[in-house]
Amino acid sequence: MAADRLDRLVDADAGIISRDIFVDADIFRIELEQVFARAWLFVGHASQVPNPGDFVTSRLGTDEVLLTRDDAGELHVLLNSCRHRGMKVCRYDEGNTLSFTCPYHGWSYSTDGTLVSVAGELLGVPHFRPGYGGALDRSAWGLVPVAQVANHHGLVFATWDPQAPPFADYVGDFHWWLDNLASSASGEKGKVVALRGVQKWRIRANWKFVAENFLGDNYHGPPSHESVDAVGIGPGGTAAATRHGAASGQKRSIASTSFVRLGHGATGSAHYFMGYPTFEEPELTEYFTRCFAARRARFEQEGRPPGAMGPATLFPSLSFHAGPFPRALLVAHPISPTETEVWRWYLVDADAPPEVVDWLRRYYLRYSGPAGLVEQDDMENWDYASEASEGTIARRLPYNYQLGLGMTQPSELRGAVESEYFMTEENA
Amino acid sequence: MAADRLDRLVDADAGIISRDIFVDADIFRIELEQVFARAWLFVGHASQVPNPGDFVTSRLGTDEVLLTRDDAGELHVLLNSCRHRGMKVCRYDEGNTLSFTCPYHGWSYSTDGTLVSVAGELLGVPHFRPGYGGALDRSAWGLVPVAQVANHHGLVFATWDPQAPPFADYVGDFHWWLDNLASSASGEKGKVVALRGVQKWRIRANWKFVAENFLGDNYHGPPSHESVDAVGIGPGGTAAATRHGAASGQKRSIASTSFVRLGHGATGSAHYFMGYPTFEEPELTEYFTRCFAARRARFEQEGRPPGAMGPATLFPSLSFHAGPFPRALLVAHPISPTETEVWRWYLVDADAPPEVVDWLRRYYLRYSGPAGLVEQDDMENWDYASEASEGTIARRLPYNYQLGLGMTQPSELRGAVESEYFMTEENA
Amino acid sequence: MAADRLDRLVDADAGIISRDIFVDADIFRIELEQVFARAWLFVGHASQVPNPGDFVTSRLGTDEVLLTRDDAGELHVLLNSCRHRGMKVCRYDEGNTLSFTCPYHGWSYSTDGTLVSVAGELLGVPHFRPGYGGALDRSAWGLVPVAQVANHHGLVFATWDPQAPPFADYVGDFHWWLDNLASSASGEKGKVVALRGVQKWRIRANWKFVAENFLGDNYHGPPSHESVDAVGIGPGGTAAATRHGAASGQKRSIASTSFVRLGHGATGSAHYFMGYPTFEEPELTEYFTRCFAARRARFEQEGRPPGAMGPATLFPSLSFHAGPFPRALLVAHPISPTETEVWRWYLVDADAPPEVVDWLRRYYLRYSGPAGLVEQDDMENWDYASEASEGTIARRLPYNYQLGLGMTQPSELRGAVESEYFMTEENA
Amino acid sequence: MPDHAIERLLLQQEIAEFLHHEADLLDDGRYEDWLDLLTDDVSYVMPLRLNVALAELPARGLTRPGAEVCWFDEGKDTLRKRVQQLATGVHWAEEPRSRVSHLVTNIRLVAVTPTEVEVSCRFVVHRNRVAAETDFFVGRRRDTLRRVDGDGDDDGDGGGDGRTRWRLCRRELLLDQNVLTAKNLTLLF
Amino acid sequence: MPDHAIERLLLQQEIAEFLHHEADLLDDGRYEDWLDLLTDDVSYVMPLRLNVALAELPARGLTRPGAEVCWFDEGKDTLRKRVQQLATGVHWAEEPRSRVSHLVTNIRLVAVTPTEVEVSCRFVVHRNRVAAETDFFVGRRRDTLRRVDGDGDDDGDGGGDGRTRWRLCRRELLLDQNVLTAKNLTLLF
Amino acid sequence: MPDHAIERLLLQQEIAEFLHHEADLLDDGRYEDWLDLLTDDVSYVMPLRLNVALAELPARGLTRPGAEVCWFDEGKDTLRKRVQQLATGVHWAEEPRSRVSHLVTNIRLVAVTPTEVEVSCRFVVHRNRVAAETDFFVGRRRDTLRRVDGDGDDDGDGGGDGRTRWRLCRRELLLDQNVLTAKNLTLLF
Ligand code: FES
Ligand code: FES
Ligand code: FES
Ligand SMILES: [Fe+3]
Ligand SMILES: [Fe+3]
Ligand SMILES: [Fe+3]
Repeated sequence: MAADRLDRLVDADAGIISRDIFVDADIFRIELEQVFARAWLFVGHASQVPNPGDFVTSRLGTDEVLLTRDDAGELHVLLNSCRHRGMKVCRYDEGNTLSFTCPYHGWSYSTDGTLVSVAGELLGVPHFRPGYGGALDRSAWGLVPVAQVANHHGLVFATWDPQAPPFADYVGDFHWWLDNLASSASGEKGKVVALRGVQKWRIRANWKFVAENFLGDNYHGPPSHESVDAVGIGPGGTAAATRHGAASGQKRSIASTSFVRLGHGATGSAHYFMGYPTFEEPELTEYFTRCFAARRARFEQEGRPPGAMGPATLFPSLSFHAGPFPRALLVAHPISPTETEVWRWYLVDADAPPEVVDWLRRYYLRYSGPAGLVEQDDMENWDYASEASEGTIARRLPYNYQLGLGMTQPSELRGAVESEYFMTEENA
Repeated sequence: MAADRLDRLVDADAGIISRDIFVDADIFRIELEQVFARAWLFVGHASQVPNPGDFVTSRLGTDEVLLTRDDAGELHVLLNSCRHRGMKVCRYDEGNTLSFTCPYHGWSYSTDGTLVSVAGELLGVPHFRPGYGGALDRSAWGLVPVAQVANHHGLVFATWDPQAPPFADYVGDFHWWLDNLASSASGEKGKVVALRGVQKWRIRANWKFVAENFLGDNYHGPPSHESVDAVGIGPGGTAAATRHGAASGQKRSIASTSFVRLGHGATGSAHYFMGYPTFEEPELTEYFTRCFAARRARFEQEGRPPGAMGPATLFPSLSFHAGPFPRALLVAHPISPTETEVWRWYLVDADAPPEVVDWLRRYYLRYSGPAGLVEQDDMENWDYASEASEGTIARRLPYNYQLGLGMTQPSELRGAVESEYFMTEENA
Repeated sequence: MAADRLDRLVDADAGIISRDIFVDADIFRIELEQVFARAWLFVGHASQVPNPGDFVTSRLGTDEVLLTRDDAGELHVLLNSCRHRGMKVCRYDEGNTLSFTCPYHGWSYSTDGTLVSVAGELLGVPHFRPGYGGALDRSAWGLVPVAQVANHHGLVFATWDPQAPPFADYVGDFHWWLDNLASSASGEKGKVVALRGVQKWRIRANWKFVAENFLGDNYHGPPSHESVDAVGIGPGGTAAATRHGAASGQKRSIASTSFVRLGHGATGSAHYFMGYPTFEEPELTEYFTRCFAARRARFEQEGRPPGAMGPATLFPSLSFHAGPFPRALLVAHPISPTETEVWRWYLVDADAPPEVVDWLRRYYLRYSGPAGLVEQDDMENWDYASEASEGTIARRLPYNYQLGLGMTQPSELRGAVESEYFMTEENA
Repeated sequence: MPDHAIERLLLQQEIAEFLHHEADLLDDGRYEDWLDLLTDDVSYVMPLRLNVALAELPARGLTRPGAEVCWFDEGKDTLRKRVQQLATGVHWAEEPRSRVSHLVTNIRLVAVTPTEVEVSCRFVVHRNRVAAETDFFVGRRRDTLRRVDGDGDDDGDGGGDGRTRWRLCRRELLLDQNVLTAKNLTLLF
Repeated sequence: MPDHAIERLLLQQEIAEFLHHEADLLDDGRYEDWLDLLTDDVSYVMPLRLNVALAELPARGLTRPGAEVCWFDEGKDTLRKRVQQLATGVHWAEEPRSRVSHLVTNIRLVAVTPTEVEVSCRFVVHRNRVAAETDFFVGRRRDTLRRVDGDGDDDGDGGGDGRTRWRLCRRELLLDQNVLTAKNLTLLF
Repeated sequence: MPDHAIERLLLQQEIAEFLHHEADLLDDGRYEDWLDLLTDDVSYVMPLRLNVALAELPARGLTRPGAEVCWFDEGKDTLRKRVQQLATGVHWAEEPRSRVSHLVTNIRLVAVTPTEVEVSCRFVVHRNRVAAETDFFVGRRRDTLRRVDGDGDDDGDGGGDGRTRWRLCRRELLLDQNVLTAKNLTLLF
């Protein structure tokens, strides 16, 4: 694809973007090579593999990987494909093991990915001596690890690109959002755990509809979610604002924050703060009152801005609510230009009492995921926007990104702008 | 695709055509751009939207459109895709509305497609003033209308191409067939209505098999329809001829008429006339006797040729029987080289008595559509001819179009030739 | 695709092969044109069409064909696509007929493929005289025959390429394996018949996984088939070796034989011999004792090597066990890079007593095919190795073909090398 | 034992046997015998199902048999034509014959009068054709069976499958599909 | 006649009618009426199904309702929210309304106490939406029905469909899918 | 009350419970218990289904068990091998174990003798495996159940599911598919 074609796809000044970015197969392939094979992607939460030998399977773009914890307690992210003939070495969602033995020809790998080669270890390479004359360089044929791994207070990220910038540079000041995602309600970093079970499902939409939705599209809320706002699913039970547990009556001064060069973005700002609701159950209100008091103190002490609660998207495909109402992650794995596999994790305070965990879990499940009263209507829009953009005539038309155009103001955060309405386009 | 490759696909002198035209993905994409994005295509029947605010959804090639009647009674054909982010604005098959409100971010369009912009109208663009600073040029961001619309006595056509010739030029003398399609049994133009309900179904065939079938392929009749001819589904109940209600014993002198340059074509000629059958129910025979007498008088008076009854195809994808036995339309919407979505409309005299309407409706349904005793066997052939042409070796072979080759004679109609056997190839 | 890219796909010296060969759509299309449209492919067994007029449908790569026996008893292999508009002329799996009449427009072909043209024959070309002016060259428009047919003692092969080398040259010394496949237990060539019924099923794997599996991949046996080895499905009921009926305790000196230039290959050698097992039923042991004694005598007399029992693959897609434990064929028809349609035939001695046939039949069915306790685990590996090689990162990695690298020794067979471990790569 | 409950149970079972027997006839290709299960005035309809606004769904969600376009809207005459066509051996859309399974579930008596029984059920009709061509037809069905003479047990096996006691006089089929994804409806439902 | 066998049979039939009636309500879009079939303390769960080693399957093959992530794990309150949302006419994921068929098969009473009946069954829920969008949801279900007051026959037709005698107090749904291939679960199962 | 009708009804129910119980065992992975439901001389066949001309369909539409190639044609020995293989934990085609639902519908007694009952039904077997790999197997089934000793109620719950009264001695499965679109038949049907 000629560079000039790519140039023609986005006209940032006019605020229009070609629909091809959302439906074209060639552009999709370029995204896989240039974005997903190079970016920092979310793998999973460290609490999913608490013990040595624990593993879960995950996905980085179109590739399946294993997130393992080796005997020394170290985390590894390994391509789940045998080096011999490519077999998917592990076909379990989770487990605990001493090694991964390929069902095809029996090559065995340690939980750190190395091809087992020391006598006394499990199995190794069958016929290593007679068949390979002992000449197979086993150190070169282990399960392929990612190039870099970063554990951000329990949130595990990885990239295939050895040249990728360090995770901290990649994230920049967007880290305030990730910090909150990784923090308990009382603001303690790393003090959250993932509930067991990752929801995985397929939608018929381009992955960027998902990313964009969390990246600052607060514009879709009232029309898309009119039905759930009418019904109410928060503790108060009626008002729209209670979807997220915000104290009612509060007004956002900044509607979205965009890290233009890095590609990240969020609804709201680092300062926009949403409090906790009043629950029917007094023990819940009490718990969060305690937590939020501690949070305020901690944030002041640590110099953390009070907001940065999202919803937000870390470029390219991790979208999340930084919590606690809700605190949930979503990764949009590209399958084809108009198919995406969505994975959802749900986080709770590591030390919350059972009734708090249970209330949050139920709230998360009625909010998000395929059965979520809120998210269902998003997916309907993403899917039919994708489909209706595929027609011969339809794909010739640009999308309109003029909302908030020219209304941004520099943020105090490095590389970011703020706007009441701006929405960053994807850097495809 | 190089022009010389396209040239090599058709050898009209030798009467052979490459199978690639029917199975190749590149050629299919060229057809979408060069044929379907430029031709006059059938949208629907004006009687489907009798009242202001009425709308039905339709399709033009691969694009979905809305056929609407605005408050002033004017017809509009609009791309069913929001200008903001492409959402399918309307997901109903039919209805009556004041405006179309997009479920994604709430942009609202009038039934004439304009983005609602006057205070007091329905909804409009949410946050128009604060979010767009009032600067969004709403007149430029309405639902995209087709470039031209033509209402041919109730048959509504449209083209995306502003440079397309006027509908009358596009149709040429083929209009005799369309006139009949649009006329009642007694020959009165515009005096037909579409029965409510459009049959829509998917077949696994290239769209041109459908077009060609009606374009003059009277050759397939006896072998393909041997079973229904054995059974009989006309009022007489047995003979093949009664499928179409022709008076028995009559002989066609001209088997087909081809508008070589325009691409239209028909079985039979403008003069070949099929009468009405004798029914078991005397009131039906009486009705059609009356109608056909009026028809003869009217046709003589208006200088219309007595035939032009079809089956026929208006280039590229509208096929029809001009009636009344049957009077039905079919549009073959291309989905992929070997997938087509077929839509069928059924027309009856606007003022026919209920028993006539009912007899015709039942006759149409047992004749055509997925449950039609006749059409079922056509589709079987289209599908397996498509499939059997996909093989690596099979697609290297040409199809044989030598039937009637060199036997054509000029027609009295402009741009047409007649033949007992000739079949025009598609101008792909 | 540039030649240099193809070169880069295989590095035989280093023993690595690009995964693209197994998942790339462009390479797959080249294989269809360069391999399947030119190679000798297995069509069926002559015993499937014992009588004049008998036919079965079969497949050569992506094309469907008819294997017929004409009135003179001659075999024909014909493309199953009408020359007129491509319709699949025959949609039965098997039958006996005087001619094939196309259901679309009625063209009729004799069982030798010629378009029926002599008065008095069945149907012919409808309207031949009035429609074609008698000018259609019927001898040029028969069903397309393959370029060459070879009947190797009942095994019928065909190629579309008139320039393809004669079958004997194509096979070379690999014929010992085919000879055994075509021979009864007592070694008599042509004295086997195919059981009625061809198993046909779809797997989600590249076709080369199937070919390679039989081509000498004895490496996969113990890990892949651990479960069936634990259970035992031979007459002895437990040991792994009894899967194939080999006498226990025997040791293979040569593990595989590769015809490097021709592309064929086998597990074991022309000399490695597997005997018959001891059955619970004395009459079976007796039958095979008698057969194997006769076999030994015959082989000595005819100068045939005692082994060549397989499993083996004739390039590109015929894989088989040469028998008798089991004697079964498999053809891997390519559908897409990661889809294959597998067909299985099962052969038994033409004159075996019913109880022998029945035992073998039951043994074959519990061994092979989609319900085969052995083959099920192979297919699982082929499928998930294909899938796990499709990822953006995964497909950048090569497969490892270093097993037995540099350990080959020339064989006494022309063009072959032997190895205890070598596996030939596909010549894609 | 409450007698009326047992009678109801026997009726339920008799109706279920009738419907299962009918499905067996269809899947065996015994179409002539199937025709015999229908009354001469049978009404056999499958309307189109339309996407309309929620408020309009009751009034406009289905096309109206007797007046509008349907997939099927016919009586015994046309059904007999279908059966005759299937028997010719040259009805290409069914030659070679498709392999079909009619699954009938959720059989529920919704109205019982002295002469007729109205029954609700769900169906899956599965078709495989030629090689790998496969279609599912799924939906709801409302049948009316009319009581006729006969003892309901014509094979002397102690059971009664209602073959001689009941005839189908009305069948309404609601396919879930809006755009039919199968190429045809050669099937008898 | 063994009375207890007949009683059991009547119970089986009553439960089947309850479940079929329930499916009819759902497919008719009568969601408010459906809610009335549930007890106030109803537990409605659909856990995730995980791929784990054979030996771990009994202990770890399902996520645990009450503690881990599920597709559904809720009570009447949230179910009522769903029904209310469906009634708004602006719940876009179901506007226009999907066409759905609930098939219930293999109904088997697995435990009967004086107050409750536990029932095993299989389900196919088929959905068509807008044009050709189609989903199948297939799996197993375990229901517990609680006996309540009422005579089980509220329409005077001589049958009893248990509408007034039974309420659903627990439903566990085991979908066969690991990765859900449908875009959402807007359905009531 | 006609006693023979009630007896027939009880028999129908007993057979249905047997078949549903069997399906529960299979979907629970209790294969050893499933084997116990089969007689030692059980015949378990699934022939191929061929496309042949209409006139030849009765004679040549199926391959012949006992003589020709089938998908399955086996007895208890081979079925036991399958069960043993499934229990190894290293039968990769079923490790991790697929998630399977057996739906049995249209249960109809077609012949009743003092010792055996022949039953016709339809089946849908649905499988999901690993992530999104999904297969449907649909077709017809003809079972013969043999009466053995036992009282048919081995759990004291007042019902009788025939576990101790019946054994399956013959099963013929007619899959609708010609070309099998699933990669394997690791399932017990
Ligand atoms: S593919 Fe893993 S050992 Fe061969
Ligand atoms: S897509 Fe229609 S308003 Fe945004
Ligand atoms: S396609 Fe065979 S006769 Fe026309
Ligand atoms: Fe949203
Ligand atoms: Fe036709
Ligand atoms: Fe193997």
